[in-house]
Amino acid sequence: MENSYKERLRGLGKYGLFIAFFAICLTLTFLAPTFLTVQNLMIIVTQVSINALLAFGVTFVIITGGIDLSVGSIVAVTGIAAATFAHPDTYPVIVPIGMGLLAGLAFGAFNGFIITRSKVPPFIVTLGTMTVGRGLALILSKGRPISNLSDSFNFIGGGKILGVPTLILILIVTFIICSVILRKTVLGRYMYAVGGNEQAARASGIQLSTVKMVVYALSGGLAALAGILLTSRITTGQPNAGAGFELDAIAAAIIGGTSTSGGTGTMTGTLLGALLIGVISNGLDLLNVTSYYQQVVMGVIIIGAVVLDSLNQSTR
Amino acid sequence: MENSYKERLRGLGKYGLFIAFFAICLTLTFLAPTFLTVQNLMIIVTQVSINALLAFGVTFVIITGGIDLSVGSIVAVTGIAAATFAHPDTYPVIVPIGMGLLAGLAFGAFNGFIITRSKVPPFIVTLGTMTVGRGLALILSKGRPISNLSDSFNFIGGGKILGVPTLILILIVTFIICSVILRKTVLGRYMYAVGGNEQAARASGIQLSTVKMVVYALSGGLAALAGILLTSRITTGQPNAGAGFELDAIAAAIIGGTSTSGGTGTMTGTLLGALLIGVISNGLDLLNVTSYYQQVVMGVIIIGAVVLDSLNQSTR
Amino acid sequence: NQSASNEKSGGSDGKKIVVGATMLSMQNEFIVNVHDEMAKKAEADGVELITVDAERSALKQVEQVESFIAQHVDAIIMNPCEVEASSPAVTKALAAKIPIINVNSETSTKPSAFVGSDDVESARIAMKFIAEKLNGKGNILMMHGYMGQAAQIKREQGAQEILKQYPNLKLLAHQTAEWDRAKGMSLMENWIQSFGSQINAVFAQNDEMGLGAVKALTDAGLKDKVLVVSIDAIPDALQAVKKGSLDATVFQNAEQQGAKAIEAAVKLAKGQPVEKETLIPFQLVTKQNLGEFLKQ
Amino acid sequence: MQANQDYILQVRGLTKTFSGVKALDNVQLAVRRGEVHALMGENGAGKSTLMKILIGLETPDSGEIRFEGEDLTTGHVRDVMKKGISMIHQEMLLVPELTVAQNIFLGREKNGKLFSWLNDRNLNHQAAELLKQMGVNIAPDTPMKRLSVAQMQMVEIAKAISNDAKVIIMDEPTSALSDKEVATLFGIIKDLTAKGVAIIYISHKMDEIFAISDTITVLRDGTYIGTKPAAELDIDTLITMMVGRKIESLFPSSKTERGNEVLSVKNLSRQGEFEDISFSAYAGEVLGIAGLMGAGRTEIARTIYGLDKPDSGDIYVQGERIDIKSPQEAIERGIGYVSEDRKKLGFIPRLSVRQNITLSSLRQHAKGGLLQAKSELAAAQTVIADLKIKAASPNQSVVYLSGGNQQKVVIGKVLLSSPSLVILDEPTRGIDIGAKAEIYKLINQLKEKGIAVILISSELPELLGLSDRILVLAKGKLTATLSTDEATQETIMRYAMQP
Ligand SMILES: Nc1ncnc2c1ncn2[C@@H]1O[C@H](COP(=O)(O)OP(=O)(O)OP(=O)(O)O)[C@@H](O)[C@H]1O
Ligand SMILES: Nc1ncnc2c1ncn2[C@@H]1O[C@H](COP(=O)(O)OP(=O)(O)OP(=O)(O)O)[C@@H](O)[C@H]1O
Ligand SMILES: [Mg+2]
Ligand SMILES: [Mg+2]
Repeated sequence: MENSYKERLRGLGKYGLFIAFFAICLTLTFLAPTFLTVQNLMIIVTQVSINALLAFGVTFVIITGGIDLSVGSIVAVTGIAAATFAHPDTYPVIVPIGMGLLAGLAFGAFNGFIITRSKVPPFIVTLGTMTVGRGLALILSKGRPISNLSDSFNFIGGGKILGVPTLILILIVTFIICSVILRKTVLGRYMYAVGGNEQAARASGIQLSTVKMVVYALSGGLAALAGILLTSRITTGQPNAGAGFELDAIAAAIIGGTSTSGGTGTMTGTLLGALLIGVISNGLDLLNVTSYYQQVVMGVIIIGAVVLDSLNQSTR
Repeated sequence: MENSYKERLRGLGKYGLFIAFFAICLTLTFLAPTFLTVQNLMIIVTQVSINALLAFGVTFVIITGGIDLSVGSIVAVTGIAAATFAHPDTYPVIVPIGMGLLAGLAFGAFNGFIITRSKVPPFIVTLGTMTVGRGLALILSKGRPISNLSDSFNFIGGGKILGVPTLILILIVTFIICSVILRKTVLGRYMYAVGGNEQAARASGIQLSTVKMVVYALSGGLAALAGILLTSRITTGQPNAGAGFELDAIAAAIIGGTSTSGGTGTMTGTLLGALLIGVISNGLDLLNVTSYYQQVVMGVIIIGAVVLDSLNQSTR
Repeated sequence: NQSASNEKSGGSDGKKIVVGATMLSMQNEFIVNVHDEMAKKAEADGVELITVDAERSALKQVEQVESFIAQHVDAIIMNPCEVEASSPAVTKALAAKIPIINVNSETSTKPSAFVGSDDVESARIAMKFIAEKLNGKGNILMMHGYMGQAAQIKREQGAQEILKQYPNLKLLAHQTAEWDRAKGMSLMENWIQSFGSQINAVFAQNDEMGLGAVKALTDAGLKDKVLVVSIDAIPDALQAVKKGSLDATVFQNAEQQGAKAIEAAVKLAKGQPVEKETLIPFQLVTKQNLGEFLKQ
Repeated sequence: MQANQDYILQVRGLTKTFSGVKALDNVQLAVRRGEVHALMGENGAGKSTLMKILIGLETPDSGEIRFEGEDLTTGHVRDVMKKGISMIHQEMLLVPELTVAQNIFLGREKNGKLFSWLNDRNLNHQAAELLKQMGVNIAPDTPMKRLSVAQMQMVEIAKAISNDAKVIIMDEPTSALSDKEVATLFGIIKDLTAKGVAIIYISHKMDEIFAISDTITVLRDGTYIGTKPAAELDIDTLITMMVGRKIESLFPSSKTERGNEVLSVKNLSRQGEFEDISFSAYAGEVLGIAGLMGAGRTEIARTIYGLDKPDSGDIYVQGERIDIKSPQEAIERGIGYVSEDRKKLGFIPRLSVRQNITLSSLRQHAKGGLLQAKSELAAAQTVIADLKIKAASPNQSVVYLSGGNQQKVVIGKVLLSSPSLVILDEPTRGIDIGAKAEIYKLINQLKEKGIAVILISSELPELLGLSDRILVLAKGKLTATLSTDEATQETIMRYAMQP
């Protein structure tokens, strides 16, 4: 079916971004001999995975027309929650994972609750809970990292299965689940509807508050997953983990074509956005660009890639 | 005139927020004996002023339906630009001020240029220039603070005139100017129109690109003013000054009733938003709340204040 | 408000002394340790300690000192964010005739008293260790803290001083990991890709980044071949030194810094004389002398 | 209230207040099975509000709703729709990012259970079937945002009738349709009523009302005026019930001398929209443009006004060849445009009536960039008085005005920019009969003032009643230029349907 093929391509996101992405990769391959090695590519994906997980959650939220600034703090809270129960010879590894995920879901659901019950804009609600969350993480950890975690816990985010880092496997599975939710379930459809035209969604009998609650809880849950994996990867629960992650996650989503006004966006786009950021960052390190210039180059390339993407769209 | 009186009240912003603000002030007056002293109130306003200046600029931008994440970096760039020319016995004080403002206006105009010429969302453009700006500040300063500034320069943000800190005076003047721009000029009206319905504004003969360019340049200029004052106040140009300021500024605007979807907002609301944040932060210090709990309380009060405000609006 | 200030100001006439403290960042483990020692000592001496967190912002710090002045505290302890930018706070406190003590690091304006150590020295110690271990020859990588911050600038300065003395030590690359363990780990992973077996040593400007580097090197199976040294001697770092994964860290004495700062504040509040400068030396921590630090 | 078995839906004592303003005051309504029940009233009479309460989108302050004997007073949209009421919304509540099929079945996929699988192929299939039955040619997987207003309206209709409802509320379903689709809709309505479905029909087009309704209920300013069988009413009585006074003649004749050429368009083309269009508009003349939906009339207007760029061709204003790159330039050249989509291109919802009216001429009320409040207010008040705009105050927000009054605000804005040419694109869409008469009067006044008027309309009586010349478009091509004597509904339709 010609149409569904076209649609799938459109679903895949944006030619322009793909082109920009591959252009950057190609350039790096020429400039840095180690760029295009299996090992380096695995490292990039590993490094990208935490941001990508956050960005998936944020994509759900932005598609419904909301925003979630609290994800960075959720990373910290859930990391601390998990680390607290992850000391060797205390609980089985499922307990810290469960506690972390629970904390994240609860945090996200709380965001959703306030947003749906009051008329306060999501920006303010999640900015508030971002601050609250950071404070909670510091209180729970007394401002100190929680280390000495069990090997089984450290394996989740730091291990390898058949030579592939667990982070990559988890990223792939989560990506597929999130894609499916968005594209193949009623819930996903309703996210687009709520973000595309809230009044129309309401008039069609969609329960706005339920959809929003679920979406913020999902974002919290994914941030918790990211928090657990980060904690496991660096083998410490840190109260200041995830600071500033929210901006990176939102950036990945928007670079990937999710519109801040809601109603559009795909997981593939978001993944691509996250990979773009990761590739640039890795490439700049490989090319040994000095820190000051790294920031300039990073900013320029990101704007450039999105400009290219938008040019491409307008000529289509 | 009954009508214009009502309008003025509406212009003044939001009863609910006023009530919340005064409730908090009243509580603090009872809890902390030093809260309601002329000296402390002056300190609060002084402390609020930098954020308020940024928030004024951001308010312009958000009213037109945009966003500006680069203001924090502009603070750094312009601070460095000013400090470079502010050593004693080199240039008259007007030179560093002029250079700083020029740098800020240029930076903002560049934001506006990219945003109007490409279809890239302002979030990405200003996130990109935020990174670029930070890099520039580091490059220009070689990563080191620039100190040894002239007394006349240090007076701008650190002096007092008739016992009143210069920052307060500058804040008041800027507030009045920004209010007038927004409420009493053609430009201000166009900002509301562009943010309220961009297509209709265009069809009404408004040049979207001009309005946007001006708005981002204004935001850059105000950030430059903030950067110069900050530099003068701490008597040093710092490459990492202003990090994270963008979120505080946006928060002040949104707490003050500016809608992220554009088309609404007042300078009075924004000022009140900035003052609210400042009062809470000062009050928590006076009450000796430990820093971890401060964050929690801060988040809760801000959400609470805005919830109260929104309840108030819905019953009206 | 005259009465309010009278109530509080009389340290000598038996009323409780109030000390305001503004700390660089309460999210930094070492600073938290210094602060805890201050709190312990304050408790023991019957001093009321008001602590605020400057969150690494010099502007905020200046504002916090202004607030302390408005509250008429008896003495101020400042853990400066920046050499220059935190200086106005000192000037303001002195102008308000409130003694101000800098703890841990300096400002360009001289305070009433200084208790702490010189960050440049810590990096010299760390780099010197590397140079000696490598016999003055090899390839080094350096991880910076957040660019432009005082600690980053000074630690870089100390490291560069030593590097100049050893012409055969080559700085392969240096890059910021923003004091963060995860970022340090990612940076190290990328470096391993470009430099691989060329790397002989890594100097990280704090333990967090150092531990990140250790993790990345261990995962890549390179730890045995690469020396990693960092600064601060946080508990995790000491554990790593014990395990042998971190080769050395530099110990800064939080207990002494905290306690001595309170001591100075109390004396100054009472109008008694104090030492203008109390320098607390850094110590290199390796597997050999680990014992004394693990106890502390 | 006794449940009367004849009535499927009964409403009594319904009152609704919006921020102190009574939109509905003790209103009643009783709808029989299988009838077409027209709800009439001026703009702002409260028709849509009443319907939104029925469907569960607004909660009434007091009153009672009974549906098949059951209490539905505080029903939720979802439950109400399940019980068997559906609604075509006046504002066309559709999600632009979703496809046609996805919009049609939105909220009803798998009974709205969030965690169930979608089957878009199935949805597309069902939608295709439905659209074919309706005689509408739209691919079900087209994204909504690619559709023209008329096509969207057909989708909105499809959405409402796909619900197997017992009562279908149609709130101005034909406002964006041309005669052909209106006929299609009427066919659908006949089939539905034959099956016993009741239709509540709201429209400002009198001929439609008399063509299909069985019963007519009239509201005025939020109060109930009366219910009568359609057969017992004639147009004048109905208008008197609605407006409270008589309207003399809708199309007062107005003869003026045709002045000089204001606009001339030569060989204008835009890929896929229109081709090789040439015509002139003269001062003191109303030039009508007729055509079916999708004929490209709006696109020509947009191009002249600088909203779109032509691919080729020339535009002359007052004899001078010019390149209009933006609406701003068009306004400077004396061209005004009232869009067919007032929500999208007409007004700024959050600004007040005054601020909207003066938006295009704001610089005239400013000195050195500073607004002169008095001069601005005076200008706005003049327009409000001249156009008889019903607003609580000039400072009232436009969103709360009725559609007709919003339209007048947009026209007022264009007139204040003192144009020598005004393009009116469907200027009476969704506007009540009283307001229509006023707008017609206004058009004649413009003409008498020596302004050139281009009138694009799908209502042929309107075109015939007002125009001095009529252009007919078919599929983007100019097929005829008719004088008043030549133009009849039949000739126009003949040229409009030309291949
Ligand atoms: N959400 C709202 N807030 C305030 N006032 C409202 C709101 N919705 C409607 N109104 C007011 O209620 C009144 C009735 O409006 P309604 O939309 O029901 O009129 P209508 O009869 O459908 O008019 P039209 O024929 O123009 O569609 C109007 O005065 C309108 O301004
Ligand atoms: N956004 C769009 N994308 C693609 N095609 C469009 C779009 N808008 C309109 N069209 C198509 O352009 C053609 C003309 O549009 P339109 O229906 O507005 O013409 P019109 O003559 O003004 O008719 P009317 O005003 O009666 O609806 C139609 O075929 C329509 O489907
Ligand atoms: Mg209506
Ligand atoms: Mg049209």
